[in-house]
Amino acid sequence: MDYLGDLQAFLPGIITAVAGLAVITIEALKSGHKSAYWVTSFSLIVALFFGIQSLGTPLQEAFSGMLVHGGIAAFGNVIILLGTLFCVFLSNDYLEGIDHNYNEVYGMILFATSGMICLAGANDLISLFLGLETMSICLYVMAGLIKNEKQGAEGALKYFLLGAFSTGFLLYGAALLYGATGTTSIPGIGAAASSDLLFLAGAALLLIGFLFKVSAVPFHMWTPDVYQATPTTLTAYMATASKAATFMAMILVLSRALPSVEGLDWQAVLSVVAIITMIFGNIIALVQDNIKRMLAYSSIAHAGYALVGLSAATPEGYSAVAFYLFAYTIMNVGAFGVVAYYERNKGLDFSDVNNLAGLGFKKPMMGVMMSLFLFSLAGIPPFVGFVGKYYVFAAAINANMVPLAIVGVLASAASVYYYLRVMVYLYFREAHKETEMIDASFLYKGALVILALLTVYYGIEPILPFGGLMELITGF
Amino acid sequence: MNPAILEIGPLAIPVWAIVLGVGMISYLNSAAILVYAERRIAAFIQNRVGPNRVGPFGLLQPLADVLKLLLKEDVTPTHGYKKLHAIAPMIPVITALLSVAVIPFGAGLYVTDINAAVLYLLAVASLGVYGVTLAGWASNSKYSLLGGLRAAAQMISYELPMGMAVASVILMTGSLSLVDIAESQSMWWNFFVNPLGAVIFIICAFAESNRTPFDLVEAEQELVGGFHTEYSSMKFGMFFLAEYMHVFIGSILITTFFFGSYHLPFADLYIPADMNIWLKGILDVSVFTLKVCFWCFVFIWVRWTIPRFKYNQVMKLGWARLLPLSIINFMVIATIMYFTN
Amino acid sequence: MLDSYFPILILAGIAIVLALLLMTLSRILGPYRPNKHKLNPYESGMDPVGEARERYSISFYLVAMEFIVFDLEVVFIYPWAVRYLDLGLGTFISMMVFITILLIGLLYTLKKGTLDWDLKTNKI
Amino acid sequence: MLEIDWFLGISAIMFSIGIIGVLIRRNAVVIFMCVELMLNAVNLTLVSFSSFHGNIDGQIFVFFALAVAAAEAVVGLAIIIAIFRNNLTVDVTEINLLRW
Amino acid sequence: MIVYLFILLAVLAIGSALAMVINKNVVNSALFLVINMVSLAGIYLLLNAQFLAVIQILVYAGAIMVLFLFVIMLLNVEDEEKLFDKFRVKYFLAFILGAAVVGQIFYSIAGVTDMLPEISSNMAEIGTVEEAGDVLYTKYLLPFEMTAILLTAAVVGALMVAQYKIKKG
Repeated sequence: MDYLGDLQAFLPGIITAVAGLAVITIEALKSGHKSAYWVTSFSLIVALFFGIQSLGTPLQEAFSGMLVHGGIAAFGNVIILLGTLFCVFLSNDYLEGIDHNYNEVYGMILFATSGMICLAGANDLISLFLGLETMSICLYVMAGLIKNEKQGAEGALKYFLLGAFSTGFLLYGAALLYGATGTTSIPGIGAAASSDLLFLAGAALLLIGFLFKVSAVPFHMWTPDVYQATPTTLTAYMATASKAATFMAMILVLSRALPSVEGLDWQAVLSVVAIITMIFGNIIALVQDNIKRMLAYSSIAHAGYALVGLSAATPEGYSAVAFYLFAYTIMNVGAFGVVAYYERNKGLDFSDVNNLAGLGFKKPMMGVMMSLFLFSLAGIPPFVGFVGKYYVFAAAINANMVPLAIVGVLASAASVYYYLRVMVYLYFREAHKETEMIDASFLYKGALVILALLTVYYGIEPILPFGGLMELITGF
Repeated sequence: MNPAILEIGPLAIPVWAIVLGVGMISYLNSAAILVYAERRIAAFIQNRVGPNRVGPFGLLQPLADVLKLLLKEDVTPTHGYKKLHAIAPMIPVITALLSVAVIPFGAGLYVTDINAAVLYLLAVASLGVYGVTLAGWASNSKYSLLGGLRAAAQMISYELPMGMAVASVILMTGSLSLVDIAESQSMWWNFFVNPLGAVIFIICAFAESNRTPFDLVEAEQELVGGFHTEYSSMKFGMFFLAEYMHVFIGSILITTFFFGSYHLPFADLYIPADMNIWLKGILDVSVFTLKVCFWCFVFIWVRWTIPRFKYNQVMKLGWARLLPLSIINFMVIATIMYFTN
Repeated sequence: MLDSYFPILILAGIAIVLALLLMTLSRILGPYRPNKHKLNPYESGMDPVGEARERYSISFYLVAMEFIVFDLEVVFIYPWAVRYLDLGLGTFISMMVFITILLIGLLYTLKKGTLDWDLKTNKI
Repeated sequence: MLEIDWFLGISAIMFSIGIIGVLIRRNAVVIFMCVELMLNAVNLTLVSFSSFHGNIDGQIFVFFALAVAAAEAVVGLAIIIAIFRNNLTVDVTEINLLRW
Repeated sequence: MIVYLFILLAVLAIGSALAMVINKNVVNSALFLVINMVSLAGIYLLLNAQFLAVIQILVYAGAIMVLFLFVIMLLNVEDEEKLFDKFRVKYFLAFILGAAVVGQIFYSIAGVTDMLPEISSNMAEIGTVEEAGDVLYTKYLLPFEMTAILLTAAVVGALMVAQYKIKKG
């Protein structure tokens, strides 16, 4: 075995895992020591550096076929690490503000990231399963972080029970696929694919497991409660990095393990799920007063848009999904970051949209930032959200799935209402009570500004003359 | 299953059946003998006489004990779960008996040789935890429940260093079969090459049997009788039986893993390979029995000389000392073995 | 292969029968004259106070949790211990890494008061 | 002799019993035990396929599934303890969970 | 002989699974699950997976279920008074779903039984410790190390969730 090559292939994952262990050791020896946070940020930056460096290398196998690296998997790593890095920046201040700044949280984030990297590059059902579970278990813990209040533990229990339930389905699916083909390797399954019922049942159960993890509609019921119960910046982490990792794994599985065999029409299934998800997510989001629940339903809807790209099942569609995940990660982390800032202020419950009234002018920078991210989430040009949606719908149309694209565009248009509603409250309503607003720290603001810049930059990048990100992705 | 067949005249009896029968009888009798031995030795240590009324030298005392237990009233406390209360004492006896299957008593004298015998022993031992936990739960008494939980926590805590100590033996044998482990000690006993592992294993065997200095479960001053406070009659007798069977098994395992099983020290040097099979069998079994008797004696000796620990001391010893120590011992031996081969 | 497990089956059968036998013997031979005070749970001669099934320190849970982890470690170590001499340096190092990671977890839990039965944070 | 569909049949029935248990029981601990039952059923499927295909991958998969089940048990029961501390119950209908 | 053994174990497994689901008492449920796991270990033996059979007992019955029992006893979880007190849509849906899964899987299995091979003849060697050791640390190195991370994360996380944190400052 080529151990050095394997280490290099999984380098970002190894760096995060080792950093996680270091954080745990620091916490064990010196409880509450600040260095844990710096170790976390530094390791994530280093891992991101290596991740970016491996962009553009061809897709290769490592760890005797357990893992792929390079290609689209490398891009997945970059998205995950980017999302994680910004979440960590935002978390430090936010958790300090709500008195929950435990070092273990960083350890959990790092372990989860390591699991995500394993998941996003999984080339075997076993490594896929372990990566997914490492990620999920850390997320269950994060959901239960605020445990001295009822809500936190409830959210965690709900997330956990349903998550474990869906794990059963995913595992059963994997078992049946193994039974039908005699191998657990994803390309091996693709090569031995047949249209017998065992294979189809396995594929169906595996998809159910995946759809649960990305909170597509029939399997979404945990999302709003969990997102509401979790500390906001960690919600951002849950909503972006974990979804990105799961979608990346889905891309790898769908494109390589489930080729178009007769009788297995997962494209149709996925497009139906995508339609329901988009419609349902957007409609429920319209009536939400709690801004975190609103963002939760919006993230369900966004999973629907990404599923549109997946159901196109073309290389173009897969690259569109990858780009969409990138776009979604930066704008959603940003949006949650601003919400977290508002929420930290005591006096009023700022997760209620009514209480945001008039805050836009009071803290102009945060107001602008919030509007920018929400515009982007709504898919209004010239922000990155628009570009992402454009690619996804274009891929659907090119794959002769015009109705799907139309539903997507309509749903997206409907979503403008609830995003704008927040802005209306921010700018066009009178504040009913004067409250003191704290100042965000320099790092917090800096992270949000960088996210905003990225949102704008990648929104206009496709029309810039030099090579864009999308060309890079399609090159894989 | 041991393939060997013993032919006595017209009869052809498979060896495994004989070993099984003899092994089981000696397991069951061991308890009776140990009860008597314990009383006599305790009396000797404490400068008393001990039981000497029933039969010559009080030898029939265990029989009288059993008879007494059988004739006592069987009481289940109110609000206790009757069925669980009855099932609980059976579990430790059954699990104790199950371990007889994989132990070699002499060259070729074993019931069966399975591939994962060591893990089988650990698995069977880990099932024994249910007996004490359920006994505590079903009794509906504060002392019982706390005693049961304590006993269970203590048993699982000491299973780990035990497992790691055995792992360091497996490093040298390269097999999980007890027959192979016994056979590999014909020259060097494992105690000579791995003394730290042996010491850890012995301490864990003491703790697993829940006897002084580790008898926190029934620390009389705190918990009355521990998990069997509410037990009487033969139900209590079965816990009693299981305790002595655990002492016996502990001695057997110490002997098998670390003290050469049925081999004399450096047996290869002076035991001829072509020894008469009957002679060899008798030699093996008597060597084995002697070693086991010695370790049983040590168990009793320790019980009557060393005072009891505190509960948190016991747990700390298990988790913070023995477990890391056994793991480091394992790693060191693995490293030495790896780089000398 | 199944043959070698056959004696264990027999043994289990005998053990269960034996245990049941002892149980029934005492049922038959012993007297049975229950009364209210005899059936009360023991509490040093007093009438029992409160519920027996109280709630205790979660240290019991924490110990069992660490036990699971190291039980799995043992399970993963045994096949390695059987084969490691034939498998090369990479395998050797990877097992050492595995053990070290779990030891860090153990260090953490011990430092956080797993074994401290009276710790305030360990109350339910 | 034994045929594979017998084993798969048992496994499927156990899996369904697990599903039904998750859906009808109200005690969070029991619901979790039903999930463990489901995982067990899957393990049986994996082992029987492994046995019939004659390769060990399925058994190794069970190994890791065991480890995952252990980790899930550890975290899940910790969450149940936390929720019990807040609500003094583990009845999911009283915690307003699982609104289907 | 083997067939009778199989039937015995299968009945035991399914019966204990059912009993676990319909028993009101939580401790009894847990014990039925233990019985289920032990009988599954027996079925593994019939499939020649001897190493896994022992592991199943050691890890599931000997460790995981002990943890369950501990938690049940520590929390003193009460019985569910009414399990089937009145007809609920939920129960109906649950049975429909369960039956659907069974039916679907039976259907898929029935469709392929002819294509699947007989029990492999080299299986007796495959289920041993040595075979597992050969692949576990070479081919499956990455999942193996991930397991360590997973377990450590689980321990740290569980400790964090289970302990009552006293607020800082």
